Amino acid sequence: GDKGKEADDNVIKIGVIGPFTGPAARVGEEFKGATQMAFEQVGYKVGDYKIELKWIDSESDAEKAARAYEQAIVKDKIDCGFLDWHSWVSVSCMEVAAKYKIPHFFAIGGTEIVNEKYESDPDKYFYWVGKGWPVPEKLSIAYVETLEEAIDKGAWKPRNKKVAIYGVDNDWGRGFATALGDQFEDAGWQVADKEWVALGETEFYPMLKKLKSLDVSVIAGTMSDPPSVSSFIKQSREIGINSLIITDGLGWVGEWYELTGDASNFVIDQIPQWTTPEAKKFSEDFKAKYGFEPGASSGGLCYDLARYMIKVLQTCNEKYDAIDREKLVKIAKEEVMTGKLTFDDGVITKKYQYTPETFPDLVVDKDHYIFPVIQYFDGKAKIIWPEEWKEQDLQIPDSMK
Amino acid sequence: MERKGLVYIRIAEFLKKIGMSPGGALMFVLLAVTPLLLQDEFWTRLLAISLMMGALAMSFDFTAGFININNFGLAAFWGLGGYTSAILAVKLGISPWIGIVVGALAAALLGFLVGILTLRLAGIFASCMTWFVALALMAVTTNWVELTEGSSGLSTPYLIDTVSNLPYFYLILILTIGIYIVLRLVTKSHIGIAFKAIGQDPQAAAASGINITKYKIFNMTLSCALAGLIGGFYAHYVGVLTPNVMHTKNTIEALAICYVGGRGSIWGSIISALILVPAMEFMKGMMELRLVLYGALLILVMLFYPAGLSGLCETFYKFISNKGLFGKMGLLKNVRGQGSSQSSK
Amino acid sequence: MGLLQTKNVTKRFGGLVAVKDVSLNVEEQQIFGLIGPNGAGKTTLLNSISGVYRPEEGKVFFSGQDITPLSADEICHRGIARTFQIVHSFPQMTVLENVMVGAIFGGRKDHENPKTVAKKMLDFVNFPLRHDSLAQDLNTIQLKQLELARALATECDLLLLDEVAAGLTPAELDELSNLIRRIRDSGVTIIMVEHLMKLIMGVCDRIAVLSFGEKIAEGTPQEITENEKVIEAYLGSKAKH
Amino acid sequence: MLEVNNLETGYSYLQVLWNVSLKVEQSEVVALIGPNGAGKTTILRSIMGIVKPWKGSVKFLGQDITGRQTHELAKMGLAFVTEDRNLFSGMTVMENLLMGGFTIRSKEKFNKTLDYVLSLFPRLEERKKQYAATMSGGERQMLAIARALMLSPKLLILDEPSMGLSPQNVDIVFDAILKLKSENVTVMLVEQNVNRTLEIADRAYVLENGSIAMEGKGEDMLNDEHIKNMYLGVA
Amino acid sequence: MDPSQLLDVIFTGVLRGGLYALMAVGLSLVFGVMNIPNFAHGEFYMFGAYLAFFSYTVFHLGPIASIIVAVAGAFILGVIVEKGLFYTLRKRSKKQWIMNTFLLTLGISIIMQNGAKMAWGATYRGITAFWSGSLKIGSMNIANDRVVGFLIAVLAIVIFWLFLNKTRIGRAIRAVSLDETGSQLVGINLDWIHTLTFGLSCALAGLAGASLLSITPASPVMGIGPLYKSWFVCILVGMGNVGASIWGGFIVGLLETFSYMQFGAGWQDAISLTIIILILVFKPSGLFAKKGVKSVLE
Ligand SMILES: Nc1ncnc2c1ncn2[C@@H]1O[C@H](COP(=O)(O)OP(=O)(O)OP(=O)(O)O)[C@@H](O)[C@H]1O
Ligand SMILES: Nc1ncnc2c1ncn2[C@@H]1O[C@H](COP(=O)(O)OP(=O)(O)OP(=O)(O)O)[C@@H](O)[C@H]1O
Ligand SMILES: [Mg+2]
Ligand SMILES: [Mg+2]
Repeated sequence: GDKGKEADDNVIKIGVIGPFTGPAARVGEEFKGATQMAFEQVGYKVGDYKIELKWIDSESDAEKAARAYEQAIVKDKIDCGFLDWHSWVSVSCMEVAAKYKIPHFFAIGGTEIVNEKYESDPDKYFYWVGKGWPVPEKLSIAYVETLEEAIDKGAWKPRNKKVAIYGVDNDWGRGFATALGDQFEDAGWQVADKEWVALGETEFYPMLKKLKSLDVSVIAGTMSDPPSVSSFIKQSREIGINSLIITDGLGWVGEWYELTGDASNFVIDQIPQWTTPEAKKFSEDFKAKYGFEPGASSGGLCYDLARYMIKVLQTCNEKYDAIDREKLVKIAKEEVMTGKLTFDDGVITKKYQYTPETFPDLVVDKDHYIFPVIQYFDGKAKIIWPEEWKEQDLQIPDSMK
Repeated sequence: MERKGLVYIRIAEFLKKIGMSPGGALMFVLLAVTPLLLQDEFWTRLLAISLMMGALAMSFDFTAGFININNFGLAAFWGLGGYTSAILAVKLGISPWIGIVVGALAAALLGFLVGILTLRLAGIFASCMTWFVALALMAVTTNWVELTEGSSGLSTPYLIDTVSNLPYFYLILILTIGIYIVLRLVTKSHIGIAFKAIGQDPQAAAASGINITKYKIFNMTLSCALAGLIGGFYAHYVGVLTPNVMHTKNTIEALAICYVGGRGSIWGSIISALILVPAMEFMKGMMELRLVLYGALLILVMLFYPAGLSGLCETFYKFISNKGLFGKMGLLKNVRGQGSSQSSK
Repeated sequence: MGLLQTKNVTKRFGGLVAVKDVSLNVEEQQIFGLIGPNGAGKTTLLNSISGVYRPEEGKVFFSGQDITPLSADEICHRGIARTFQIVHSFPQMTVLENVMVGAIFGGRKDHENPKTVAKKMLDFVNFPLRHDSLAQDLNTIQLKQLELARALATECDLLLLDEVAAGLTPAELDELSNLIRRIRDSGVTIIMVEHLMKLIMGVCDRIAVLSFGEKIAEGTPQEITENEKVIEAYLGSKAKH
Repeated sequence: MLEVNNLETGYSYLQVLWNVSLKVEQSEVVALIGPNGAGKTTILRSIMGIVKPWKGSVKFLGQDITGRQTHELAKMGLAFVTEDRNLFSGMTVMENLLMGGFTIRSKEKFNKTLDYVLSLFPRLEERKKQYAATMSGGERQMLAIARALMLSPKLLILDEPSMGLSPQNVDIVFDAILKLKSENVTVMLVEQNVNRTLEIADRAYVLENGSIAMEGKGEDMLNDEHIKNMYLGVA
Repeated sequence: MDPSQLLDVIFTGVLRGGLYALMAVGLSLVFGVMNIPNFAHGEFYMFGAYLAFFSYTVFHLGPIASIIVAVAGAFILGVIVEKGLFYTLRKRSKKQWIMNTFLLTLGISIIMQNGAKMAWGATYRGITAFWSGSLKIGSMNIANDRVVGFLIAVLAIVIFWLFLNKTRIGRAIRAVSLDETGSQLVGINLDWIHTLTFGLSCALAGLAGASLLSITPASPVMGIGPLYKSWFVCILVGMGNVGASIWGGFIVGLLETFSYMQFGAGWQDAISLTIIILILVFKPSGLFAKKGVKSVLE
């Protein structure tokens, strides 16, 4: 039905899905802050249209999210959807979007299961317009490249080519770490061990002792929650781990350095950085406004995607002189998916672009969507890859030389 | 007039036979037409989910309110039913309709085992045993990635190929009514008396000739089977399953619904689900405050009216009937009177 | 051979031998008294007969069949009912329902309507209150009556009574002895544990005396009162009966 | 010493006691008899503050103690042995006695009381280390009385102390009460063993249906026709 | 598993067990004395962590002072909760007490978790270390905080054990756990003991949260894990048995560490739970339960 248009004609309602309460509420808070900051910049206005944001609380639960989404569509009569977190939320909300033919832009639920669902019926699930986060393996390749480059250049002579993989035990951690392991293997490394860690685990002595005894050169993986990640880093130092440590996502949360202290020195991460002046400004503004530091890949990425969203609205307004649900679907089809409408003003990465080949994923490469690989020293991140952003070479701790 | 009265009595008698009071039947009829009147997908979905939670709370009540074991692991049986059905559909291509039944059987089997495990345990120990089994099951579901896709989630086929919520609503409505009737019939029969006797004093129950083992295991098995059945519905309604469905917080939701509804009544669970689930939905805008209020509600119920909604209704009914209000409506009193004395057992 | 026989029953709790090598033979339609000092093992013996405990050694025969390995509910089905020293009831059920439990689950399959049986039994024990009062509102004596009615409702052949008389006034005791005789006259064999000599001596056909788990004497009331061992171990020199 | 005036009380909506007044004087043994459910225990409970009186007052040593909390009364010297014994079943005999002396702060006094109590009940001395839970009914009753005596009470209230005891143990209990009497301990006693109770009681009250039906000297009562019929049974 | 590894496992298990024991002691105590299965125990742990965090970072108190503030704060909150809720319920009705109070604690837990989220946000509040540096023990370096945390736990447990066993009030607490009327009759103020007990239990939880702040930063949901673990312990050894829950803490700690090492981190819950379930099957009222004897301490 065409109920969406009975309301005020000059108001565009955007439903923003996020885990505003529940275990991932922290991410939800960043979503909220960053989205608001983006829309404040345009005064909640695109052309003659006023923008209204509707917060859709997923509570990190597939069913509750779908129900909330349905409510936003039926009751609040949103014109389009935006964002989300957790792949399972994506999967259940995709169905709702398809059912009501509501375009939903740039959801962050990134893992394979979302792609699978999309590919099972691209026409039906097209309304899930593009993922804001590509499948993990597309991103993680950068780590292997970084290390291989360093080895090639002689910056590092590893004592062996053994790697241990670890990951937080959820869709993200498993997807990412498995992909990373495969990439290491493809590059000729031996994966000596794989460890899955419960969300919120803070006790790593046994695991780290095991890794230490395996004598690997690299320990690589991801953990998404700050208590785990900070404990992991601290304890690996206490144990005296003599390997390079890759901890994807250490910098995801603003306060990481307060939690880990100098134990995080030499840790490698791949994360959007507050590199550019605009990025730094955003981070500072955010902190001033909401009282806590945003993480680059939740708050920061969300900020970029929100501005991309605004650009979509603006383009729609320019092209059709009107914004509504159907026109947004058209724009999605004609402009976003084709790669015509890109966003290259981001604070996190260079260029957000989709092509029919990559869709629903973004184009991931050095010129588009890529996060720099960095190494931490005294709470500061130094970019060590890619070449053109590089601030310094990969550093190896004395004990490993 | 006479004829009408007779018909009414006939209907009431039939309803009584299947364990329902006229009021209850009326309520279900009203529920059935509500979505048709509202014509609103959101409401339909909300009602479907409320019914589902109500049904889950009923199967919780079946153990908690009768044999006095609070099945803290209920969500895991719910999830087990869902996962079994989903895995059968995804890996073997078996129709979800069959899968749901198999899921219920799987949950029944585990329920049977847990029933055996809890045999020698009482009170909080039995509850914890079910809880531990549930946590272990959840851990296995999370870690057996080859089978369950672990926490990435398992994408499940839909039960009915439709975009509308209406068929699902009617399906869960039928399931709920079915579960309600089964549970009421069982608990009103001699078996129900055996359950209550076991729950209140196992030693005296055994001395009176009740085979505790048989009844306890039967209770757990049936309750878990029903939870598994509802789990199957859930899995093919939502379209994705993660091990999170087995999380204790889902048990707690069912438990809270059951307690607010009043233990040992079965019907209290449905009523309270139909109030609590929508209420929580509409308070969503209040963010955390909503959950704070939820907690406060639990506390208030426990402090001031631990018998819950059904207890409240019963007190109210007793009050009214003592005042003789129903006396003037002779017929009504007769039928209702029987219904209520049944439900107080 | 009597209705119930225990053969060398021994029950231990850890190091403590609560019942030691006790053999009894209870004839049909007998009122059999079991007395002994506190802690002598009377309750434990009743528990071993009724299936609450399984004796470590020895066997229990009922109507000639070995019932030692049976569980409490199976023993109840065979026709042994009991009351508890510390009363057990179903507090959230009504009086009638309490007794009905016995009638439904304890009785033979072809009994009459459980409700009728229950009502009959409540009247039989002269239960004083309304049948729809909740068990949790009863006092100890009423609970004991309730328990007795529930036990009788199972249509048992053998009834085990554990200190049903405790706390009764003499007048009430007379009533109780009449009741016990009436039960016996209805065809039920009774084993009763009691400390009140007046009652025991008055109604019992035969009495066994336990002390520290062992049977020290058995005989008619007359023989028991005169037994030196019993006087020493139990009755006390001041006993005046 | 203890004075109960016009006491009325009950449980939730059920009134059990109507206008009950009674008195216990220093060094007296006062018995309270009556049929089951008459409300004897309820009187004791209201004296001890376990049940709150609805009406009327309770005075102890001249102080109004109506509605005071139980533990305060214990400190004032009122010891109560309940029908249910209320022992600390997970503690040993010794620990139970130790808890009985909870209000005694002086070690010396405590030891003296303990010796006295153990001399009264030598059986407990033998069983010092046994858990209360594993003791038989008679042993538990002894322990309960002993624990109450550890308070060095000014008034000892006993609720059916001989219930469930073997004749020998009943003798022990009544001997103990006699001994207490000879040592001028004030005792208030509820018993079903009317005969023996009236033999040792200085005065007795008869409670019927929640009100006092009779009052008098112990010996007088023994010869009363009503009492004979109702409570002594046909001899 | 080679000997040195075994030693590590034992070491880690013991360190971990200290925390579990500390939490379980409080949980067990409240159940033993007041018959309350406290589902909000983890929230007092969380509360302690927040208090320590604010004392340390905002008010710049020293580590010990911060921990003391946390313990005192958790104690006071516990007292308020007891007086406000459990006391009220007890005066109203004691029917179905265990299950009703369970739901009550559930409500408290939901309120505290979400209240903390409202008050302090979902941000993690942690510190790098109270006492930086680490201690070398054998082949292992163990962070000072961990060692001190463990020592605090052991010390607290020992002091608490002595308190329960050797002091008058401690014995009164035990007596109340066994028979309420009986304790009143010997002159124990029941209400006072109940409030004290609940307060102490909360204080122990607060102590755990505070002393481990550098390992687990404060956040609204941080209490769930420790809550579950302390439940495992209590059920394993027998609910309400304070003395045994100390051993239970170490048993569960070791069990987990062992299955962690043998089967990988993900399986530790499944394995250790299975073992606990098996133990319960053979010892239904817990490892250390004595038949027919309910005891807070043995
Ligand atoms: N479950 C048990 N565990 C350990 N000991 C027990 C148990 N049950 C009974 N006992 C012990 O066994 C002995 C016999 O107890 P029993 O209850 O049979 O005595 P009784 O003759 O019935 O005494 P009373 O007349 O006081 O009721 C006592 O010493 C008692 O402490
Ligand atoms: N906790 C209670 N709740 C409700 N009613 C009670 C309670 N305790 C006792 N009653 C009722 O109060 C009345 C008086 O009981 P009470 O126990 O005082 O009698 P008693 O004279 O001590 O009898 P007995 O000789 O059996 O001990 C009884 O009718 C009883 O049913
Ligand atoms: Mg006995
Ligand atoms: Mg009494």
